[in-house]
Formats: sequence, C-alpha cells, structure tokens
Amino acid sequence: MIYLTDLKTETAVSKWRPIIEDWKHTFYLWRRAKLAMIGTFIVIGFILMAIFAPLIAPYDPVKTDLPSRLQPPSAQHIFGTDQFGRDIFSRVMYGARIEVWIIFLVTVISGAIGIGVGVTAGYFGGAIDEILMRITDIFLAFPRLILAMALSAMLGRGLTNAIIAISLVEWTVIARLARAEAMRVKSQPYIEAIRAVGAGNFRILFFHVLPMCLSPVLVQLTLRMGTIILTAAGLGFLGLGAQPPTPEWGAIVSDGRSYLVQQWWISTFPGLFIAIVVLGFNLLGDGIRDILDPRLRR
Amino acid sequence: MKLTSFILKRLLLMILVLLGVSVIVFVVARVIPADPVGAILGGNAPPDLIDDMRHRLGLDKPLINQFLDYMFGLLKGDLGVSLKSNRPVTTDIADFFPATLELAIAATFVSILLGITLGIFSAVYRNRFIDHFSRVFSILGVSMPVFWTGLLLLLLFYYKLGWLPGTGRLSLFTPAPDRITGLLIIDSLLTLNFEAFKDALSHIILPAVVLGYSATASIARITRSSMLDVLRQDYIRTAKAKGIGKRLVIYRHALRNALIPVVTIIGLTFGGLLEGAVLTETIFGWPGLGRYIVNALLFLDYPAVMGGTLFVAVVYSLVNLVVDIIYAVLDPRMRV
Amino acid sequence: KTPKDTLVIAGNTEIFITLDPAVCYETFASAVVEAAYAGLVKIEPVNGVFTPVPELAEKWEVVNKGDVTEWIFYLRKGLVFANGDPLTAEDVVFSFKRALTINKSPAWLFNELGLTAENMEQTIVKVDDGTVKLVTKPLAQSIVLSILSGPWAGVVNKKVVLANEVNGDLGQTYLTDKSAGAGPYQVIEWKRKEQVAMQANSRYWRGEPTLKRIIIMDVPEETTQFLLVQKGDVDVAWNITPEQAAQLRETKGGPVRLIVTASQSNEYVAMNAQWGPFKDERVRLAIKYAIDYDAIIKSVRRGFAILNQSFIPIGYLGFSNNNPFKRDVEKAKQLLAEAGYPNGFEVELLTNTTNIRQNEAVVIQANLAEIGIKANISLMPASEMYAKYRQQGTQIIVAGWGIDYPDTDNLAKPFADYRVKQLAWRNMWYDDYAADLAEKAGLEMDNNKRVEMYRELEKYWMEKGPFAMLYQPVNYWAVSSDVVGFEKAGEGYSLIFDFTKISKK
Amino acid sequence: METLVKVENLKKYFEIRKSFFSKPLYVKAVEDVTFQIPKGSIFAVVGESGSGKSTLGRTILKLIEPTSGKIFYGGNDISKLTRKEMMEYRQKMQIVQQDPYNSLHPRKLIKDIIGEGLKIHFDMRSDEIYVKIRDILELVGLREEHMFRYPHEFSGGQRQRIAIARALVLKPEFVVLDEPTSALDVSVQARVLALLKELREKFSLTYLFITHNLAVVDYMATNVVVMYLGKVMELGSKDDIFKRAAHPYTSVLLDSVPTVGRGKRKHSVPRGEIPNPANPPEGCVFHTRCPKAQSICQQQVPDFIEVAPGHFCRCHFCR
Amino acid sequence: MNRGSLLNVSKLRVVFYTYRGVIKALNGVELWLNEEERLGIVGETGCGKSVTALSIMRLIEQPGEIVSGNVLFNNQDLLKLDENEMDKIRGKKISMIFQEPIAALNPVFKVGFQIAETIAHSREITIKDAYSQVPEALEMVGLDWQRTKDLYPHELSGGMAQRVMIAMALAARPKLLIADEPTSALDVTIQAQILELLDKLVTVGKNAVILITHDLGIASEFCDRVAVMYAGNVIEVAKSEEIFNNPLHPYTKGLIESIPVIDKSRDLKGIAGTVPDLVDPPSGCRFHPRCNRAFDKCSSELPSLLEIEPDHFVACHLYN
Ligand SMILES: Nc1ncnc2c1ncn2[C@@H]1O[C@H](COP(=O)(O)OP(=O)(O)OP(=O)(O)O)[C@@H](O)[C@H]1O
Ligand SMILES: Nc1ncnc2c1ncn2[C@@H]1O[C@H](COP(=O)(O)OP(=O)(O)OP(=O)(O)O)[C@@H](O)[C@H]1O
Ligand SMILES: [Mg+2]
Ligand SMILES: [Mg+2]
Repeated sequence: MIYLTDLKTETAVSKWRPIIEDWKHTFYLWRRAKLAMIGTFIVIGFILMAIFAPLIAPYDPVKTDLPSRLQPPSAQHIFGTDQFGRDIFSRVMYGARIEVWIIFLVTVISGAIGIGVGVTAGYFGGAIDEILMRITDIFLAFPRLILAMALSAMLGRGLTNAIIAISLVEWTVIARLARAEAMRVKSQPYIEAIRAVGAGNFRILFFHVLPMCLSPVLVQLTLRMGTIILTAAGLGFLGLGAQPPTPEWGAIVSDGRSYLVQQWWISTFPGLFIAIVVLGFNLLGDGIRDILDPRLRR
Repeated sequence: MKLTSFILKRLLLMILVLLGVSVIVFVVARVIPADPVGAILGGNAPPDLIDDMRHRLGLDKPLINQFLDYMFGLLKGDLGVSLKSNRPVTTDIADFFPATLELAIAATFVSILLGITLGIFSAVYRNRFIDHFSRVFSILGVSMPVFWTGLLLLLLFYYKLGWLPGTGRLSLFTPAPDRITGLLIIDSLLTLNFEAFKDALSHIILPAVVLGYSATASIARITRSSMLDVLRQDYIRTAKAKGIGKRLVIYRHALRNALIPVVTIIGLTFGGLLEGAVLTETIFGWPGLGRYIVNALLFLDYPAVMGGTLFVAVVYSLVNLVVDIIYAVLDPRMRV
Repeated sequence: KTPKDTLVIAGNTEIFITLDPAVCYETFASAVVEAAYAGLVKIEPVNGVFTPVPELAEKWEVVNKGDVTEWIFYLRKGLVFANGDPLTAEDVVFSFKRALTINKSPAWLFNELGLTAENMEQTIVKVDDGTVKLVTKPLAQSIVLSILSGPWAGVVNKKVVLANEVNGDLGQTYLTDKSAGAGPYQVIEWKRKEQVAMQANSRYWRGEPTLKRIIIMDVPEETTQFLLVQKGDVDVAWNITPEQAAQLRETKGGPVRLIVTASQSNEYVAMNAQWGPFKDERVRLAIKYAIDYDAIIKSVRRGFAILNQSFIPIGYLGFSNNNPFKRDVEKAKQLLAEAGYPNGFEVELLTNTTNIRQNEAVVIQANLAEIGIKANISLMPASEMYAKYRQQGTQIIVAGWGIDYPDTDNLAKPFADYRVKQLAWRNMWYDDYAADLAEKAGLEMDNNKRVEMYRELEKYWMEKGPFAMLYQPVNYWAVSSDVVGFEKAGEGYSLIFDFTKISKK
Repeated sequence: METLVKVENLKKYFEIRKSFFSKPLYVKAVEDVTFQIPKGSIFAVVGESGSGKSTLGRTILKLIEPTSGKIFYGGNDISKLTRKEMMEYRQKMQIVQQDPYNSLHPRKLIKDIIGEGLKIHFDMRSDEIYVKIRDILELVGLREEHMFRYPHEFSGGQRQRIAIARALVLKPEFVVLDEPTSALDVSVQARVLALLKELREKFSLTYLFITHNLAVVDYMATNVVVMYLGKVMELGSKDDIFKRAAHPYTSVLLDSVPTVGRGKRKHSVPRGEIPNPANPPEGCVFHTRCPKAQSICQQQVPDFIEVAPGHFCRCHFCR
Repeated sequence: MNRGSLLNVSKLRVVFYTYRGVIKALNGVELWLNEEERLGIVGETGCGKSVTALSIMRLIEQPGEIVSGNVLFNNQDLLKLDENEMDKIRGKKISMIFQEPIAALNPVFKVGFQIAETIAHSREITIKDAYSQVPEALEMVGLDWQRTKDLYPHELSGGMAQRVMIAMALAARPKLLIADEPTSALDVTIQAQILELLDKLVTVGKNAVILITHDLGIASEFCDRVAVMYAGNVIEVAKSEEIFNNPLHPYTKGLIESIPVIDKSRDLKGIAGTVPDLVDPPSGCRFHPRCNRAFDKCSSELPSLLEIEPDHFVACHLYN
C-alpha cells in the first residue's frame, strides 16, 4: 500500500485555509496593482459619501436660498452655490446617494437580464442561441441614447424609469460577454466531468456554468459604471432623467452648463466628481480583471 | 468559411435584425404619450386645426394599418416624409449624414491614434509610471461629460488662444467645395481646393478631439490587454530568440497580432460615435445626423426618428460587417 | 471681422421648420419671413404702442355692414416682387387663399377674422389689379389690421409659386427654403443646420436696405454663440442665457453690447380648475400669494423681465400696471386652511426642459413647499408637454404664451374664453362670465369701451382665474458695438423684427 | 470471461460545415468499431493523436451521442437511452479525463467536486457524504484536510488522484481512463499507474484505458485495440499486440518508441503524417504511410480479419 | 575552470519574484558543452530546464532575474553583454526551438517570411534578399518549399511546424542549437521523424545541441551526454550509456526505475513525495526530503557537482 499513503506529510490545516489563502493572494495582487488600489479607495470613498451624506453635507441639498445665489467657492460654501443658492457641496454629497442607487439598479437589472440571456444562449446553443443573439443584435444596432430616450419617454419620466431604460440598453453588452464565457466554459472538461457523474442541464447551468460567468461580467459592469452615470446625465439633458430638485450629478452638470464660463464651479465640481468616480470604477474594474487573470494566479 | 458566403450570411442576418429594429422603433415611436401634430402646429394652435392635421397625416388610422404602410414604404426604400422639415426623410439623411460620417471618421482616427499609442505604451511599460499615466489619461476621456470637455476646449483653443475656429464645418465666407462625397475634407482634396481643405480641417479638429477622446479609453484598454497577452505568447519568445531586437519584436511581431482584437472594438466605437455625437454636434454647431434624430425625437417627428434610427442601425451593422471582414483579413486563422 | 455690409447672426435655427409664410409659425423663423415678404400693412412700434402703418396697401376703407365688415385695400402703384415680377391684387388674393387652403398653423388667424376655406371665394376678392376686398367679422379695427400685418399675410408671387408646385402643394416645398416675396430681403439659401442667407432686395418699395446681406449661422449652443460674438466672428448672439446677459449688462463699453426690449409674450403658472384642490378658487388664490414673483424675476431671469400680473402686457390696450399679488405666506396658508387644506396637498408641477422654465419650477416648488404643498416637478420636452396640456391633463404647469398679433384680444380670449379652446379651456376654467366678456370686448369698436371691458375682465380674472401671471419677459441679445439700430429693430420682437432698421458702423 | 461492455458497429461522426451554404463535411472520429470488454480487464486503446480514442471513450459513456451503432452494458443496450434512463448507468460507468488541469472546476472546493455525484445519485445526509469523501481521499492517497482546498493548490499528480476519487466515489464498475498519466512526470506516472492497478484489484473494476504510450500499455493492459483515423486496426490480447503484431501500423508504433539505455539506435522511421481526418485516404486508411503498401491498399478497404482466436487485424496482408 | 570548449555555465542562479515569495528557480547550475557535442537535459517538470535554456539566451523576463553566475560562450560571458551585442548572438550563434511548434510561429506571417526574416537577420541582408534562401532552408528539412512558404502557421501540422522551426533555427548555421522539448507535443511516429531529421542536420552542420526533454528515452537515444536536473540544480552528468546503465544519484536511479519499458516487465517504483516548492526549498541537498538514503549532512549542506568517475559528475554527499 505504499502508493496510497506516502505523500508528503503536511501540517494540519483548517478548512478556512484555502479561502484565507485565496484572499491573501487577492490582497497581494491588489496591493501590487497601485491603480486598482486607488480605484478601490475612490469607490469606497464614494459609497461612504453616499452613506454619510447627511452627516457630511452642511446644508439641505434642495432648499433654495436665493439671497446667497451663485456664490463662488468660499469657506461657507466650499464648492460655491448654484443659481438658487443651494450649496453645491451638499448637493454633490447627497447626489452620491442617487448615483449609488442608479448604479445599483442598473447593475442588478442589466446584469440579471444580460447574464440570463447570455448564459442561456451560450449554454444551449443552436436555435435558442440564434434567436436570443438576434434579439441582442437588434438592441445593439439600435442607437443607444435614442433607445434609452425612447424607452424612458415611453415608460414615463422620472429617475426609476430612466434607470430601467438604461438597463434595457446596457444588458446587451453583458449578454454578449456572458454568452462567450458560457460557451467557453461549457466545453471545458470539468463540465463534461460533471455531466459524467450524472448532473442535468439545470444543475450544470446554475451551479457550474453560471458562477464562472459572473466574474467577467462583474468586471464589465464595473467598467461600464461610467457609461451608466454619463447616460443618466445625457438623459437628464433631455429632461428624461432625475427630475429637479433631485441632486443627480449629471443633471447638476448639465444645468450648470450655461454658467460654465462665469460660474464655473456649478458644473465643474460635480463634473469632477463624476470623472473621479468613473475613473475609480474603471481602475477598480481593470484591477479586478488583472487580479482574476488566471495567468497571474496559479 | 468563404468570404462571399460569410458576407451573404451576415447580410441576411442583418435584414432580420433591421426588421426587428423597425418593428421596435415603430412601436416605441408610437407608444410615446405625446403628439407630433401638436408639436408641428406649436403651442397656440386650437384643437380643430390639430384634428384636421392628424387626419391629413393619416394618424387617425388604426396602428396596424399605419405599420403596414410604413413597412411597405420601407420595402420601396421610402422612409416617409419628415413631419418637421416636410421633406422625405431620405433627403434629410442624405443632407446630414456626411457631416456625421466625417466627424465620426475623424474622431475614430483621433481615438485610434491616441488609444493605440497609449495602449502600447501601457503594455510595454506595464506597471510603470507611463502605464499608470496613460491609463488614467485615457479613462478620463470617458469620465468627463462631453459638453464639459467640449466647452472647455472651445474656451481655450477658440476663445483664449484663437488657434481654431469655434463652430460649423467651414468658415462663413469660405466657399464649400463641390459636393462629391459630402465629406468636405475629401471633396476639397478631390477638387484641389486647398483653402477649403485647410478650413475644413481646422474646423473638424476640436469636435473630433472631443469626441475621439471620449472613445479612447476602450481602445487603449483593449490594446493594452491584447498587447500584454501577445507579449506572453510563444511566438514572441521565438522572435526574441531570433535576435531581431526589441523594437522589431514589438512593432513587427507583437503589434499586428495585438491589433486584431482592437479592430472589433474600433467597429463598435465607430458605431457609437455615429449615434453618440449629439452633444458634440450641439456644442460645435456640427450639422449632423445625431442632432437631427434627437431633435426629431424631441419634436416627435416620428418618421424622422424611425428613418434616422433605422439608418443608423444599417450603418452600424454594415460597419461591423466591414470590421469582421477586416478582422478576417488581418487574422489568417479566420481565413480558412 | 465681419464685412461691413453684412450682418452675421449666431442663432439656434433648430426650431426652423419652414420659411413659407403660409406655414411658418415660429418666432425666430418669422423674423426671416417678415424680412422676405411684405404684407398689406405693417406694425410699427410708435412710442411703445403698436400701430398699423401702410405697407403694400397705401390706404384702406372700412365699411361696417352689421354682422360683417368690408375692408377695401388700395395697393401702391408699380409694386414689384424681388425678382422683378409686378405685384398685383391677384397675388394678394392668391396668398390669403393659399394660406387658408394649406390650413397649417397660421390659418386659424385668418379664421379669427372670419375668413375660412369655405367662404374665401366670397370674402377674399380682387376688385381690380390695384384693389382687394376682404369681408370680415365685425371686429375691432386694430384686431383686423394687426392680424393682417403678420408674416402669414405676406404676399407671395403667384407665378413663381405655381410654377414650382409639386403634387398640388401650392409651392409649399419650394417656399420651404426659398422666398418669393416683395419684402426688403430675399432668402437665397437655407442650408439646414448650417445657415440661412438673405440678400437685400433692391426693388423693395421703400428702397434697398442698408445691410446687403444677413446670415444666420446655426449655433445651437448658447455658450458657443456668446463666445463667437465676443470674439467678433459674428455680430449678434441671438440666444444667450440670462447669466450671460447679466454679465454683459455689468461690463459696459466692451466690443459687445447688450440689447434689451420688452418681449411680446407672457410667462405664467396655470392650475387646472377641475383638478382636486384647484377646484376651489381660494386654493388658486393661495398659490398666487405663495409665489415669490420678485425672486423669480431676479434670480431666474436675472432681472430680464417685467413684473406684470395681468394678461395684458405693456404697450397693449388696457395695460394698467396693476400687480396686486405679493408673496404673503401667511395669507396663502390662511386661504388654504379656509379651503380645507391646512396641511397642503401633493401636486405634479409640469414644465418643459428649457433651463429657464426648469429654474422657475424649482423656485415655485420651493415657494409652494412653504405653504405645505408638495409639488413634484415633471420635466418634458415641449412637444410632449403641450400634448398633455391640450388633453387637459395637467395639474399645475409653468408655461408661456407668445402673442400672435399685437392686440389685447389675442390675450383676453386665450386666457379667459374657454370657448376658443385655448388656455382657459386647457385648464378647464369653464367660466361663462369671463368668456362672454372677452368675446364682447373683441367685437367692440369703441376703444374706450374696450379698455373698460378689459379692465373689468382683468380684475375678475385675477381673482378667480386659474392663472398666476409671473411676468412679461424681456428679450436680450449680445450685439457687437459696430451694429447700429438693433434696439429699434427688435422693439416688437417675438412678434416682429425689422432688419431694415439695422446698419453697421 | 464475462463481457461487461460490448460495442457494435459504433460510429461517431462530427459535422463540420465549411460555410453557411456548403454541404456539411464529416469527421469520422469513430468509424464502425466493434469489440467486447471482458469484465475485470484493462482494455487499452492506443493510437496517434486524433485517431478517435477519446471520442470512443466518451461515446461509450454516452457523454456524446453516438451517430449509430450499439453499446451494451452488462447485456443492456444503452445506446438509445434518454438522459433520465442513463442515470442508473452514470453511477456505474465513470471517466477520468485526459487533462488533469482542466478537469476540475477551478472555483469549487475539492469536497464539492467529489461530492457532486454523491448528491445526485444517493440520498445521503451531508455528514455521510463527508465521511465518504474523506474515505475516498484516503484511498487515493490524499487526506481529509485536502477537502477544503481549491484545485489550483494541487500538483498534476494530486489532481489526477482527485479525478480518480471523483470517479470512484460512486462505486462504479467500469471506468474510462482517458490518458490519465500523459500530463504527468514519469516519477508521478509510475505511482498513479500503480494506484490504478491497486484500485482495480480492490474494487474489481474494469478499465478502458486510453493512451498513446505503448510502454504504459505494456505495463498495464490485458487487451489492446490499436486505432488509426477512427478505425480499429488491430485488436487482441496484450501479447498478441506486443509479441505477434499483425498490422504494419502496430509495428510502426512499436518501433518508434524511444527506449532508455540502449544507446543511439537507428529507428526505421515511419513515413508521412496522419492525414486530415475530414478527408481520409481511400482504400486502407493507412496506406499513405504504410511501409508494406501495395496497389490494392489504395483501392480496397481491408476487412477486419481474425488472424488468431481473439486477435483481429485490418490489413490485406496480415495473414 | 572551463570544462567545455563551447559553452560553460557556472553557478547560474535565477529567481522569480512572485506574490508567494521569491522562487529560487536555478540554484547554481553547472553545465558545459563541447563543440559538436549533444547534451541532453532531463528532469521532472519545474526543475528548471527551460529556465536554464532561456538564461543562456538571456531571455529571462519580468518577474525573473538572473542573479549571478556566468555563461561563457566561446569564452565570452553572455551575461555581461549589452542587449545589442546579445542580439548578434541570438539567432546567429545560438538558436532555439520550442515545445509547441505551432504556437511558436507568428500566426499572422507566412512561413516563408518568418524564415526569411531569420536569415536576413543572421546574414545581415534585407528580408527581400533573404527570400532566395528560403527554398534551400525548407528543402533541408524535407518540406516542399513551393507549397510551404506561402502557408500560415495554423495551416501546418505539428510535424511540419516543427520542421519549419528547425529550418529557421538552423538556417543561420548556429554553433549551438537549444531544443526545448522539441517533440513532446508530437506523436511518437512524428517524434521519431523529427529526431531523425535533427540528428541528420546536426551531424551535417556540426552544430552542438542542448536537447531538453523529460523523456529519458529520447535523451538516451539522441545525446552524447546527459545532465539530470532536480529543483534548480544539475545533480548528475555523464555519457548517456553510463548514466542509464550506472546511475549514481538516488534521484537518477528513481527516475530510471519509474520508466515503463516495453518487454521489460517490472514494477515501477516512482519517487515518493513531490517536487519541492522553490519558494521555500529544502535546505542542503534539495532532494533530501524525498531521498531514501539521506543522512544528516544532506539537510545542511548543498553537495557540489564532482567528478566521481571519469566523465561522470554527481552532486551527492553519498559519493564524497
Ligand atoms: N466536438 C468535436 N467536433 C468536431 N470534431 C471533433 C470533436 N471532437 C473530436 N473531433 C475530431 O475527432 C477526431 C478524433 O478526436 P479524439 O479527441 O477522439 O482523438 P484522440 O485520439 O483522443 O486524440 P488525442 O490523443 O489528441 O487525445 C479528431 O480529428 C478531432 O478533430
Ligand atoms: N515566468 C515565471 N514566473 C514565475 N515562475 C517561473 C516562471 N518561469 C519559470 N518559473 C519557475 O521556475 C521553475 C523552473 O521552471 P522551468 O520552466 O525551467 O521548468 P522545466 O524544467 O522547464 O519544466 P517543464 O518540464 O514543465 O517545462 C519552476 O518552479 C517555475 O515555477
Ligand atoms: Mg484524446
Ligand atoms: Mg520547460
């Protein structure tokens, strides 16, 4: 029985070890990728900002105060005030909540539709794939802003509907990605091995193929956060996004547009925040992608 | 797969897709709770006039009839008559598309130039300062709202420095070159009208940079990751082992391979630029199709919306078809 | 940098639909139509009062015949179109009938006069080559003359139009981007989304205008326009923002001047009189007291507006400068409580997506909040907003009324007479007293009596009507200081714009 | 000896379409294969890359549907069974795949990888499953704590043991071993082969052993089938193949194997390369490379001849 | 102390920096080669065979680094050359072929171009001129040049691709050819062909060869001398008959006893345990945890490569 037992002895390990090791590895890779680190801090800062907005913001974000309108940045209003005397800083802080909400919903909706369609098409292939992909193509070929505009005009205005409209546009990208991933995964030997022990399509699809598709999709979604915020802003430009006085960043920037030359602070600060957060998400997404790269892991 | 049959198949599928697009665009355009007639007649018009107009436009017919009419029109290449301009939608498109195309091409050019350069530098100097810088720089392009960068550049290069013109495709008193393609830069070259060429070129720079910069990040990102991927391949090791030197290894052996996946992204980007140029077109007074469609939508000029959308969809699909063909040409592995 | 004989305007020509006088109905485009076509009469602001003056018709006679009025217009001798063709009564009759047949937006103004597609053979008559007879409703003279001075009543060249007719469109397609009139200018080209170019008409009966060329460049973005004019690449920025205007106002003496004139329009808040709480006139009154009119004018319009709470603007018959409402939160709250809404209510505040409207909505929202009313702003593109408005589907709306012809009639009826299916009707204010009064005033020939009637209507309307009139806007342009006479040219703007008064240093 | 698995005229064609419009082409990965696997044997399949070995193994397990032909398991025809009806056999027939690096789900813990089949086939409590997994891991030479690790933490040999554990935990009777050691170092290969032999004794398993390494066949097998371009070239007991090879292809294969310790040796080097499987040669598929080829070989497909009891050969000249 | 007349590698240390720590991939490798000699390098996976080869070519990249040692080639230390000088060695004096021949050829260039490029570089002529020598190079490796030169790598079979690689490598008539597992991805029949071809060409061209393989059979049949590597060290070097018939190092013995051989039925022993983690390698002799004859000294002191018998070098304390 020598072959069965004489493996190198190892010190006993807890069942948590692989998970801890995995995280340690991830942490190491993350620390090495400086930009990913910066991205993470930005995103965390963004989320904290949303959570603690009421504590950070010195003023009510929607209350107009006409006497102190259009004030340049000062000690009282560090980002200045807008045409109604509202404190830009407070609006930006509260706006973070709206952005988080938009991002959350779009991610959930477009992620769910995209993954559902993509994985199903990729896994089953054949006619199902053909049909689902043609539908995706239709949505892809559609001018995106127009589709979002048309949909949100159809659904009625307001932030939530705009979010739904954006999601209905966004899912196509996810679907394509998920499909490619599902196609790749389904032909891997380990899936056949699972089939060999008797697992059915449903089980394979949900417990084995789907989880593998999540991480690239997650990366993609992270990278698309920027587009999402900016599309929301573009819709605001057409009156289809958040309705005033909601301090949605894109809307603030586009409102402040006509003041850009004289009262630069109105759209510059929220614009800067959009840029920073989008940058943060992009860096994070790039970072996650690098970290998940199997070539960097063992 | 043979190229011709590949193209044929794609064209067939394209027709299918376009059919879908037209159905959706029809439904969406008609379900919007607004009134094109009211928009044509303006805020003050009384109801009788509106009813009369609605009848004349056939808007009181059942939707299904309207849909069939529309589809039959499509078969004949007739996109209907714009409610607003009162001209055939095809004429409008023919008027505005060249400008959009020209801008999209110029912007694509900018983004390719910028994106690929940044991407290569990023990959070759991975995790060094150059990499960090070019990644942040390219991502900033997508992060900043277009009208913000647009106005900023306008302020700087037009207003403060006075290096570049501020609006339109040509200066007011520069006579336009004879229309051949509708793309001013090309037309002026073809007619050897160098003054117009210079003028047109200087007008397109700012919008192209603004628009192109916003599309740089995705190209830079793909270039970088594809380049990194290629640099890890066995054949790069072979090339190095040949001793041809680092530069040749990168430019001859790595780049060509790395650019193959970039081509697909360029196709998608180009499609996006065709439709996504609305804000840039507005800021720089660029007489393009993007503005046309959005205005049509705001105005509820549904034949124009439908026609424009369909047209963009066609162009988008064609561009991607061309991209796939280029892809096949670039990558011999696809040419079986 | 622009040539001395050329005026270059940077403007947003997005709203241009057509330059055909029988179809065109948009303010900015109308200015072009007016320049290209001359009508029988013309409106001149004389000491701030709009006065009809002879144009193609050198004089006219009015015969009252009880239920109709006959108007005889005598044309000047030797009139020619810009292309040299003679202009006769035939062309005038053709032009009016054409507008009625086409039946587009301006047609209802002819209908106001009692001229319709059905009766036009009898009501629009060529007496001889130099004389035209119109048979109208027995309306106050100023109403008739001001309607006939509008761009829709511009005379088109029958020969040219018929020669370019396709599919029986009466030359609509042809006239979309060209002109065939006898005005001071003629349109030479309209490159959509690029520019509209006009050239002086040397055959204009008053003589060739000073400016030889007018070019309207399409510049959709206000900020860009502003930069262009400051840089001297254009002479006029047509659509600047209040902030830009305010900035110009403060920097006097630069290369660019600010030109302001009173606008021929009104800005108002309207409540649907059949919707929930607004059924009660006390609630409507409360809202009129809740609004901070001064703040809106000062902050949203940067002072570029005239406080006016009546529907009658400055320069119009019956204007009284009577502004009874001042922000009074206590009073508003009390009125609400009396009406049974001590804790307020929730309401949808509708307006369109332009910056100014949106800003007004925000201020009003804040004002209403103070008396306990929660207003949710809903922004829509104008086309969509008007669709909803026309279906009487609004609750409370911020909107404006652009005047069609310079007579109080054009304000009294829409705002008070629900039977003309205009603003009063859209807001479901079915008040017969107000309606009757507005109608009667229009038929009254005696101007003094008319004034009295309008005063009475105004009082009643202010108290009971569903409108809170915010202000009368002010037009502003950024104009290069080389340009002379722009104030005069723009004096009646949004109604008329007279390019002939402009010249350049 | 009792037959456990019988294959009759088994065919598996893969359709490859060159273009949307053109007629489909077929790769005849498995062409008309007939044999019986005696219970308790190690039935080796050898052949060059692309000869259809893996396809054969996967088709027998019905992981891919056969194009035609019959597969009998313990006397029952399983070739037409539906997925549900196959469930019973899934537990009895298992596979260990070619590539240990891709045959384990990279995001699952070892216990889940091994436990999956148990959850599907047996109604067991989780603590029972735990014990089972622990026992089987011990059996293949791993330990309890390895249950809570990810595949990437293991070396190739260890992974192959995990794959073996996954197959054996279901208590199968028949295991297809698809090149279980070709990715491993010789020192590890030796130990895995020994383990497989030991397990066979212990559980009286029957193996279908796929490999391209003739030396390993010699070490392991009881019966051998030699495949070339989807067809069986020769079939017989181990000694039939190694001592009395009848088919020229078998001889070529045997001759090509490099051997240690004999110094420089001149091989009789085989000619040519394996033809495109989508377009195999006419006549005898091997004739393009056969040292003994005659004109008949180009025209006529040789029959499958029994040259001695249980020793079959597909060659015009094998008698 | 130069043992080989062509190449002398001494005390070569290479490390890779990874998240888990520093991988000490080569731990003082000693290797030498005479002109026209064929050296086989064998060992388990991960023992540093490829890294050794790449170090000689100076192709170790991030995150790897050559920390110390000498690579004397014609008495010139390659590790001290600058990149330009090194480029004159690569592909000219020393060339290399790899395991996956299809992957090692650039997929977007035709075979003809890739060969011409190599020729052009080594002879310092233009690629255009180099084309004239492509037919000869292809014919040398038994390919129909007319057909092959216009093919893309993906259109080649594995055997053909490896022939192309050989043609490329030998076109420059290098002094030394390094072949890193040139046949592991190929079938036995093709492997035999390739090895025969190599044998022929090398004999004619008088090239020295380093053949890296994990198949001891190949090393035995092809090489004059064989070096056995374990965990970053060369642990035994001898003439090939000698090393297979009289292995001295316990590891070599274990390895040879693990190989199944046709017609030689015997039990396969295998070697207990696994290759050590090179981040934290065992002290002393890196083989000692797996060695059944290890004693105290083994865990504390790294044995050096000594000539125990004439031309038979072993690094093991048993033979001191
Ligand atoms: N899913 C598939 N689709 C199309 N062709 C296939 C498929 N699977 C296998 N083939 C083809 O069938 C033939 C036999 O393949 P198979 O994998 O069975 O060979 P093998 O003998 O196992 O080779 P190897 O030794 O390389 O594993 C090959 O030509 C292969 O290209
Ligand atoms: N790029 C790299 N990054 C990190 N570690 C590396 C890298 N290349 C090689 N190594 C490490 O160096 C050691 C030696 O690797 P090498 O490739 O030389 O092994 P080998 O003997 O060629 O094995 P094989 O037979 O598998 O090719 C291994 O432990 C490996 O993990
Ligand atoms: Mg196989
Ligand atoms: Mg190696």
